[in-house]
Amino acid sequence: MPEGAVRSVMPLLPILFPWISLLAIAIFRRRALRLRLWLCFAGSALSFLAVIVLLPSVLDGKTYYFKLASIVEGLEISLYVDTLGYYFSLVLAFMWMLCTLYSISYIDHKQNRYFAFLAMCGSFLIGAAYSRNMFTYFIFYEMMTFGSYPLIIHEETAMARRAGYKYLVYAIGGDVLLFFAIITNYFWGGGNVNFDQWGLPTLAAASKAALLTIFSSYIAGFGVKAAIMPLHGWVPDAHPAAPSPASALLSGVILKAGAFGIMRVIFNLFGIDLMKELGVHWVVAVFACITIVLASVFALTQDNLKRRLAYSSIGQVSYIILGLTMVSRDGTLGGIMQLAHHALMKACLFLCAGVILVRTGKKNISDMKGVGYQLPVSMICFSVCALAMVGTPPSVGFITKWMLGSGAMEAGLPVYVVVLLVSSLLNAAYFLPIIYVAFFRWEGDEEGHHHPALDFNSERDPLMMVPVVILALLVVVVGIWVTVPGFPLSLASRVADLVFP
Amino acid sequence: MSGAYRHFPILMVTIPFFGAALLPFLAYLRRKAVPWASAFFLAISGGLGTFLVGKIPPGGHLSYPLGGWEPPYGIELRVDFSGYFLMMAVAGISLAAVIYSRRYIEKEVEGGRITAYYVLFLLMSASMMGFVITGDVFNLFVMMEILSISSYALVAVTGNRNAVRAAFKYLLMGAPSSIMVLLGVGLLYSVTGTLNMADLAARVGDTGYREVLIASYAILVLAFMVKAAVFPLHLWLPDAHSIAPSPISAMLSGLVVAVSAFAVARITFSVFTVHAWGLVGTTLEALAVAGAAAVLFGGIMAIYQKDFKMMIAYSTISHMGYVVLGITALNPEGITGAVYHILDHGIAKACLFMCAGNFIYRKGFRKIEQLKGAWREMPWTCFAFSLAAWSIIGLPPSAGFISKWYLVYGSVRAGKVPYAVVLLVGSILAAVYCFRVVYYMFFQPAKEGDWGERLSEAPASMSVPTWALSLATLFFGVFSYLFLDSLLKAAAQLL
Amino acid sequence: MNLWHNFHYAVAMVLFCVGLYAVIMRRNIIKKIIGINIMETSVFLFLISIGYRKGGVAPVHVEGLDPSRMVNPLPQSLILTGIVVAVSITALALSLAILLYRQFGTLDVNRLFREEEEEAG
Amino acid sequence: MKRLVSLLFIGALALLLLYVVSKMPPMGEPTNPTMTHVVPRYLEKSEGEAHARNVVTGVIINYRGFDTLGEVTVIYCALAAVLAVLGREKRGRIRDYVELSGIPSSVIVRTMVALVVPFIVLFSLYVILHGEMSPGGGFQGGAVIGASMIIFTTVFGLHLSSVKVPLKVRAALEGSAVITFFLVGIAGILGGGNFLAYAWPRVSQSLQPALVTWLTVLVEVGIGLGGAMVFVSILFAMVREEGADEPLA
Repeated sequence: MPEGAVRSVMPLLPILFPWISLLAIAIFRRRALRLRLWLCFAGSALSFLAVIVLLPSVLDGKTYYFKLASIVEGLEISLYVDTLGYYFSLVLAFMWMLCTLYSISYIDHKQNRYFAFLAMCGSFLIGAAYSRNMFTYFIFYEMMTFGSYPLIIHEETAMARRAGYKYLVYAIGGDVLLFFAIITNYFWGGGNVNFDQWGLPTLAAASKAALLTIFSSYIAGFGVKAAIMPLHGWVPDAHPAAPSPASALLSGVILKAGAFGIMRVIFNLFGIDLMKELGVHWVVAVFACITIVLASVFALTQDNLKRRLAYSSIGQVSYIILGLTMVSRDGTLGGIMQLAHHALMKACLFLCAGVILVRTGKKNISDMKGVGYQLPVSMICFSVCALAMVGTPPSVGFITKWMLGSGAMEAGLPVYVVVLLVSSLLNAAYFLPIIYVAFFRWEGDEEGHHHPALDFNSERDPLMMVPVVILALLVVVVGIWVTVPGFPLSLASRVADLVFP
Repeated sequence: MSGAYRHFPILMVTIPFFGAALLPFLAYLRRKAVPWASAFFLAISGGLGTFLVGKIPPGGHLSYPLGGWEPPYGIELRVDFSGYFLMMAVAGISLAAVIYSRRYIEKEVEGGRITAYYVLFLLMSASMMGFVITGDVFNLFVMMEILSISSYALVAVTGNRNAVRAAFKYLLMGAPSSIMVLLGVGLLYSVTGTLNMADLAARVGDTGYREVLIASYAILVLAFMVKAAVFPLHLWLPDAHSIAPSPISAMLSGLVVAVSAFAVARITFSVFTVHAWGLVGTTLEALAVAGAAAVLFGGIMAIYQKDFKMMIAYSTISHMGYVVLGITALNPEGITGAVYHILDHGIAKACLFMCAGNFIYRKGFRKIEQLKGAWREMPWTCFAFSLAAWSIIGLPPSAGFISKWYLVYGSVRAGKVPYAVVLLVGSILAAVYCFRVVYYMFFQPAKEGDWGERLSEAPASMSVPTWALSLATLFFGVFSYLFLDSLLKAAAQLL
Repeated sequence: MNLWHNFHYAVAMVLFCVGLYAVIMRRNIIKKIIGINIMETSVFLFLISIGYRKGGVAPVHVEGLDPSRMVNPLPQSLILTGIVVAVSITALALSLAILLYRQFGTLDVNRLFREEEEEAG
Repeated sequence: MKRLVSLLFIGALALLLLYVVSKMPPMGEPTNPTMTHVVPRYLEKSEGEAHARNVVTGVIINYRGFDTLGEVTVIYCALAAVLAVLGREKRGRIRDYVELSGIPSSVIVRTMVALVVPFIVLFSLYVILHGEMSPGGGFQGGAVIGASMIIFTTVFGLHLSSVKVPLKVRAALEGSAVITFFLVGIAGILGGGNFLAYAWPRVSQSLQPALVTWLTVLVEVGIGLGGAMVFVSILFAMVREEGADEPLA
């Protein structure tokens, strides 16, 4: 049992609540569609509630612990709520709730399969967030990985199948690497892969070659999920193929599961000091930089909106990795905050893309002339988030970039600031045209027609609009009142204080 | 009666023998009762086994001298935890398979042979139980012969020409290997003067005849490699396992080859103990290489199969490689992984073959292509298949994950990282061939006329065992902690 | 030289290889079965020779016989079991051969397997 | 090519085995491990412990009784295997192949066989019952009965022999070896000892020799009967094959 932790079933509740959805699906099967779907939402909402009630005590520095099973000495399946895990679970439970709500009206066929797997993935992800050790994390992570396959190929088009195939290939490869990493870590770490401490003391005794093997396997294994180039191949295919709420989750949360794993590796298993001593963090950082720049360049060339967003996600997730490998307090803080901030922005963007797709049937940016007049609310939300992505204050995007930049200076590496600036420029270069096309072009504009009137009729569906608006508001609100307890900064700075005492 | 549980292991072995002997007469009186009676005898056997829970001292064993003759003079049963564990696995899987058999066999096997089928089935299960717990090398041979003869015949029981040919091929490779076991036992006996495993272990170390010991070990390992279908000697397996009736495929693939692999562990750890490893090192190295080759070969071949059961059969070759690699890691983790893998592979493989049997029973489909869109008609079978495939790949939280963890960990601990990599590549291959089928079943539209919309699951007596096994893969994954500690202790005891 | 002294064993081993040769190389199924039997017999011979004792007598207690002069009874009892096993395998193998002959009209392994290939192709 | 490789392989194997043989303990020496370790007890005490004058019988039935239980199971298994492959005759169908078996033979042969067979059976009973004190025993006797049936069937045909040993009898007795052995084993447990204990601890010391002797005889008879029936059934299954009475797939 980790030191100072309270034994409690609280961590188990958010993992169990989503299973209400499965129960509902199993009971009703073909009847009461609406009720069934609302019960699914209730499951995810309860899960979020169960997470949020822990907030005050987590802010007080309490930790919770719950043992599910102990396989052998030192290898147990157990849950452990520390600040970092709680932070991730808070983000993902919230996202999950909103996306489930959105899905109710978005998904129009095979609801049972979709919602069952959606709920299962949510449950597994919270389990992963609350894992006490790498072994448990891997179990939940892997179940989540394969559980999200049906979400990706939900449309069952040829493109979706291809994307699903690619996803599986990458996922299996990554998981095998990860498995290898955990086993070698378990062996050289003296039978311990727990997250209780900030750096395994036993690991320091291992040989450098062993440490390098472990570290690189971990990074490569999680790197597949976190889409570090050149392991990003599945992302640009999976996002456009999946239904929009699923893309939002993929980008907002599932990609983060990889980044979160890397956090656990760097903070809890290796520890900042050992990683510094190993001296390979800069290699990872270089990969992250390359990813940040290249992904933005690729994004420029995409005409498919969701594909462009997917490339954008690849770049943005690498911000997290970059922040972690800067080895400075502010950089780490920025990386951790990016996890939540990017989730808010990108989920909103994808949900907007979903609204566009459903209401106008348009996928490509070049077709979206005047879409801002057809769907004003969504496009305004979209614009807010897009500007936030670019890094315009006051928004969450700005906070992240500021922190990362300050971290780079703190680490004495201004070159990272340059990378961030270049990336911001590129972000602007691929996001602003979308806004431009949506609001400043319309059918017949070249012939001198006046722009069409704003049309609110298409946006009557509250199930879809409420999540979009909430997310867009949060992007601004969190960006302004940064220090409110419970917002990312409060939790992230606690983690950063622990990592850099 | 306190202490009566001492007798249970031998009763578990002999009650099905007894039952098998009663069956022909029962069949003469009332043929319909035969399947039920067989299930009854196996159930008694398994039921007795459950009384032994907690009775085996951790890290120790129950010794049962038959006829009361103390070990080197009489035959001894040595029930350590891994033996008990496998015995229960045999009992459980056999029970599921025998219940499954009733409807399936009615369809595939012609009436006059059904009794013989059940007789052989009981003998096969019981001899496997005897095989894993016996403490005497000659008795090992006898049990292995009952096992082999019954499995040769069960492959051919349909009388179909391909089946007979496959059975003959099996016999042609199996019989010489049986003789080799006898030869190996003879060589061992000639330099030690004893047949009891514990006694042999004590005497092997300090007898002077090095060459004879090396030869006997090599011969025994080679012979058991044939029975366990380890890579270059696997030729009989794909035909035999894919052509046999499905419940028999389940038994053969899930248990028969696996207990033969376990025999290698028995010979290595209980007879040629740690002290004699100087003698057997080279053979073990060769065995490990063969195992690694088997993992890759079996996996790759499985990917290219068109026939559903053939694919599962090749997958067995791959998984026997896993077991061998676990044994040759020569540390408690590796052995634990191997034993646990025998269990979970047995359950999952039996389940896969039963799923295949369900398709054959309902539709006569054998090709993987024909499974496209199968879930519309047979959703439960498809789900069961997916769960079992989950375990075969080794994904958490199934039992396959636990054994894969220990196998890989054992290899890493033994400093044999390349073998760890091979094991992982093996699981990638498994993912490829399993996901293809799962993908066809769930995500592909059915070909015209293959599958309709109406639900047509296999009858309950076939679906229930299938489901029981597929859930068991989850059970042994989630509750693996109940067994692993004892298994690790038992394995440490062996070393 | 031990090999000369142990010529019983040596003969058994040679027989073993002869049997193996027949099993591997002979094309006729019946001859293969005979090969299996030769292998079995060679092992029996080997085991019985292990139990031999110079100047020994049958292990049956008779008035005035010193037990230490008897040959080793253990291999004999093992062989009894072995023989039964051998008979069983032979019986099964012959039954399979009968069935194969009835279904394929040949006992030639090559022809059996050629047909298999044709069926596959 | 394949031939050459196989020959080379077998030759190499033979040389290896011969090398191993040359390193084995010299044959027949009283100092060999086989002579000094376990066996002396069998030789010296079997009369007192196993109550069998024939040490081989003592070892088979008593010391290593479980092997023999396995052995009778193997032979029973062989029968089941043969029947699984070839199938058993159907009840009441036996008359259909009356004309199909039996080699045409002269009166002399028929008369001789008819005369000799009862004596062979009688001899087999002697072999079975006397196995306890002289070479012989259940299997040997059973095999002799089987042989007598082979002769009988060859000469008189399957129909007549299956009237002499009808299906009913065979179905009941085929398993008798396993059943007897199992029951004797259980009796050992009930008698307070382990499975297959012949000298039941619950019985007074003075009665034990007789008990062991009679149980040994019982087991031998069981093995003899069961073995004989198994041989006969295998024979019938194979002979019947000549005129298959049912179509096969």
